[in-house]
Amino acid sequence: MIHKKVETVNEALEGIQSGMTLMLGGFGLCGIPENLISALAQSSFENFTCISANVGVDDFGLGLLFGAKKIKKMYGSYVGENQEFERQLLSGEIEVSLVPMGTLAEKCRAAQMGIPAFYTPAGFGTEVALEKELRDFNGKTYLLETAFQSDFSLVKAWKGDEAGNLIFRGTARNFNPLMCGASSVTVAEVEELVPAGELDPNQIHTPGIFVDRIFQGKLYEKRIERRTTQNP
Amino acid sequence: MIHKKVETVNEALEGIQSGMTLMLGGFGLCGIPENLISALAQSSFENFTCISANVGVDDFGLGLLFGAKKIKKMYGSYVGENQEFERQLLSGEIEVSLVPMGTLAEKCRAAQMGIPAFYTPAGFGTEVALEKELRDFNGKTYLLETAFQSDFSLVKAWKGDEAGNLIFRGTARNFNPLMCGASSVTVAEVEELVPAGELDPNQIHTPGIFVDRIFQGKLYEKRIERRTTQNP
Amino acid sequence: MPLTKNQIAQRIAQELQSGFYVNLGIGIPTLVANHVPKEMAVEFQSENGILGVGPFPEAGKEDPDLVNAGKQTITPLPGSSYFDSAVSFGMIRGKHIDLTVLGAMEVSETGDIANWKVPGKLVKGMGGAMDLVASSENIIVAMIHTDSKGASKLLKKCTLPLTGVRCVKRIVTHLAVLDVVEGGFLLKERAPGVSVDEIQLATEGRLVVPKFVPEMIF
Amino acid sequence: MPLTKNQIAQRIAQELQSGFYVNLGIGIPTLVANHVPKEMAVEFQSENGILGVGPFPEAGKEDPDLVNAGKQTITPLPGSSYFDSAVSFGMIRGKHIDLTVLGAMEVSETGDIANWKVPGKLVKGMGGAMDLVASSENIIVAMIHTDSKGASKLLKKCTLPLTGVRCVKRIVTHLAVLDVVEGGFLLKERAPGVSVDEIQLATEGRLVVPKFVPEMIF
Repeated sequence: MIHKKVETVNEALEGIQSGMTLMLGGFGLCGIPENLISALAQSSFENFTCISANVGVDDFGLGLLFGAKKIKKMYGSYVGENQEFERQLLSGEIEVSLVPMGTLAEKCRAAQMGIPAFYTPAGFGTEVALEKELRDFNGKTYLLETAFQSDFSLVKAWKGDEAGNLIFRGTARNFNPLMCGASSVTVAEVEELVPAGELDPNQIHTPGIFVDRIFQGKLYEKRIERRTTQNP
Repeated sequence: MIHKKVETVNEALEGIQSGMTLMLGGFGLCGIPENLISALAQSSFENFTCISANVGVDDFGLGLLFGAKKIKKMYGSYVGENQEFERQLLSGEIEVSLVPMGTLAEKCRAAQMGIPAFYTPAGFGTEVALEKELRDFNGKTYLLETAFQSDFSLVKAWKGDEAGNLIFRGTARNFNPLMCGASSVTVAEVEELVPAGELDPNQIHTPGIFVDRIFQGKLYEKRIERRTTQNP
Repeated sequence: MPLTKNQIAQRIAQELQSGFYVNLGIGIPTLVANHVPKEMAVEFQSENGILGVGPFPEAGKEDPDLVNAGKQTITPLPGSSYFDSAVSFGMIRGKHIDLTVLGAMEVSETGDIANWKVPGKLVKGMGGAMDLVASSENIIVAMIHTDSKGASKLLKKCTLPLTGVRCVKRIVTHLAVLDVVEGGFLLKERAPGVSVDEIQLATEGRLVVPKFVPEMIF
Repeated sequence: MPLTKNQIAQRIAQELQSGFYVNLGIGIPTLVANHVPKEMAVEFQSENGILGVGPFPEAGKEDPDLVNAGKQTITPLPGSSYFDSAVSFGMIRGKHIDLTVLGAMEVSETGDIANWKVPGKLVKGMGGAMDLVASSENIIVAMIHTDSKGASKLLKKCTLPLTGVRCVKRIVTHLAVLDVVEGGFLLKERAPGVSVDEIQLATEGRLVVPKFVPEMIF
C-alpha cells in the first residue's frame, strides 16, 4: 500500500506557490475543500489562477479566496452569488473565462485521463466558439476543447483511506472526482480518514492513484446555500 | 421511477435484427452477459458486427456466437484463446478490426457520453495509425479516434434495480459500464434484481438512465478462464 | 386571460410522457415538477449530479450534501443515483435526457435562444445551459411572451448573445404555445381568452397562423 | 552466466521505488512481483480494472469476478480498488503509472518496440500494449537478448510491426542491462560472467560501451 496520509493542512499544501493554477472541487458551497480554502486564504501566496464551477459566496467557499485577493484569473461556469467577486471583476482586478459546465467537467476529466483534446457541441454558434476550431461529425458541428493544465487539485471527499482512495457523498461528488489526478499534485481532505482495507474496493469512487496527499479535515461547516424545505 | 424490468431474455432482446452492431461487456470470460449470449446463439439472427474486448473461448462467452456463426465482423483488442474464431478468421469467414484496449474503452465511453471524437496517443507510429488523422498537442503526437456507433449494448452487472441502476462486482466491471447507453438500446442482465430504492444511490456504478431493459439472469456459470492458486 | 407562471408550468407538464428523463432549468421550468400527474413515471435530473430528484426536505432534515443545480436542498426518490459532473453532462450530451425545459430572454424564429448574458450587465455565466441546448433534441422554452417594457421576446433574430442556435422546438408563453418550424413560429394554441391578434402584436418574429388555433385546455 | 528468466525479473525488481504504481505485462514481467522487497510500498495495476493486485488465492477461494489482465484469478490487497476499463486506461494514458514492464520481440536502438504481431502468424491483438507504450514515461523491457535461432532482438530498426515508437527507456535481458540513449544501446551492466564481447555479438543495433561495465549485483 502506498501511503498518502499527511497530518496537517500545511503539509498537504507543501509546494504550492504564488501564481500557480489550482483546481478546486465543489458546486456552489456543496462539497468544497473547506480546510484547504481556509489555509490558502490565510497563506502568503497569491495570484492564483483557479478552475472551479462557481465562485462561492462573499464569506464562504471560494469567496474567502476572493476576499483575501488571492485570485487573479478564474475559469468557471456560473459566477453569480458573490458580490466581492463582482466588484473585483468590474474593477478589472480579476479576469474571468466562462466555460460551459459540461465542457468544464470534461476538460478536467481529460486532464485526469490523458486525453489532450475532445469535441463537444456545447457553445456552437455562441461567443464560446470564437477562436475555437469547429468540425462536423455525422452532420452536427462540434468545438475542439483541450484538457486543462494545472498545478494543484484541491478536493473534498466524504470518506478516504490512507492509500488515498475516496468515497464522495450525494451531490457533494460533483467536480471533485474529475479533478483528482488532473493536476501535478492532488490533495484531498476528507470528513473521515480510515486505514487502508476498511473501504470496500468495489465502492471506491476515486482510486488512490489519482490522489497524492490525503488528510482528515476539521470543523466542517458544510454551509447550505439555499435552504429549501417542504413547508417553509 | 421509470420502470426498466423485463421478465425474459427474449423480451430483453426484442428488436434485435440480423446485421446489427452489438456491444458486449466482459473481459475474457469475466463479467460477460451469459444469458444474452446464449439466447443470441440460439436465435435465428446472424451477421452481427460485435464490439467486445475479447472473443471468449471455444465453448463459452463470445465463443458461443462464433460457434453458431453469428458474427461477421469483430472489433476487439485481444483475440487469442479461441480456435474456432481463428479458423473463421483464417478462412476469411469473419473480418477483424483490432483496437488498442484503452482506445476501445474510450470509444465506448465517447458513444455513451456524446463525445463524437477524441485524441489518444495509443498506436502512434504503428499500423493502427494508418489512415488515422494525427495531431500534435504540447509536443506529442496523438491519433483522432471517433465514438463507436451501435444498435444494442448487452451487459452484465452484479446487482440491479427496477429503475435500471447497476452495481458491478470486482473486475467483472471492465467494459460493462462503458457500454451502457452507448448503443440505441442497452440491455442489462443481473445476478440479483431488487426493487427501486433498495440500492444506495451513492454506490450505483451506472445510473438507470443508461439502461433500457433489465432482467434477472439465470444459472450463471461464471467460468474461470485461468484458475491460478497459491499452491497449485 | 394570459397565463400565470404557474399555468405556463402546468401547460408544459402536459408535454411530459411516461418514461421521460427531464432536466428543468431555474425559474418557471422548476415549477413544472409540481404538475406531474401522480401515475406518470418521469425522472428529473439535476446537472450537478443527481437523477431522481424528489421534493424539498421537511424542515430540519436538510442535507448540505444533497442540493440541486439551483443549490436548493432536495431529497432523493427511490431509484435515484448520484454521479460526478462529467457523467451528468454525459447524460445530457449523449441525448439520454428526453426533455429539457429552459427559460429564455429571447428566442428567434429559427430556434436560436439567448438566455445567459446581457451586454452591459454583469455576467453570471452560462452554467450548464449551453451544454443543454446544444445537446437536447427536445427543448421547450418557458417564458413570458414580452419583456417588462412590453417588447416581444419572440424575434426574427436574437439581439442578445446566443446560448445556442437552431435548437428550440417549442415555446410556451403566458399567451401561447408555439412551435419553431420552417417559416417561423407556428401558433399552436392560445391562452384562454387571448386572441390571435394579441399574440401577433406581441410577436416580432414571423408568426405562422393556421386557420384554427385552439385554446389551451387545462 | 546468462540470467534465468527469474533472475531477469529479480534484476528489474531493483528498479522499483517505494511509492511506485506498476503495470506488469504477461511473461517475464509477471515474475517481477515475486521480488518486491517486503518493506517497499509498491502497488500493481492490472489494466482490466484493479489497483492493488495481491497474490493468487488459496485453492478453493478463487473468485470468477477477480482476475488480472492475464485472466488469472487473483486477490486484492488492503487499499485496493476496482474500476472500469476507461478509468484503467486513463490511469495509464494520464501518466499515473510510474513504471511499465513489458516483454518484447524486438527493440530498436531508438527505443521502438515490437511485441504484438508477426506477419504470417495468427494475430492475437495488441490488448493494452499500445496504450501502455504510448503513454508511460518509464518503460522497461524484459526479454531474452536473442531469439530461439540466436538472432539478436536488439536491432538497428525493428523488422516486425511496431507497438510503439521511441518509448523504451531500459532493457533487461539475460545478458545485460541497457539504456536507450542518443546513439544506441548504452551498456550499463553485464550478467555475472558475461563479457562485453558476448553482448556485442548478440546485439545487432549500435552498442555504446563505456570504459567500465560493471556486473549486475543481486
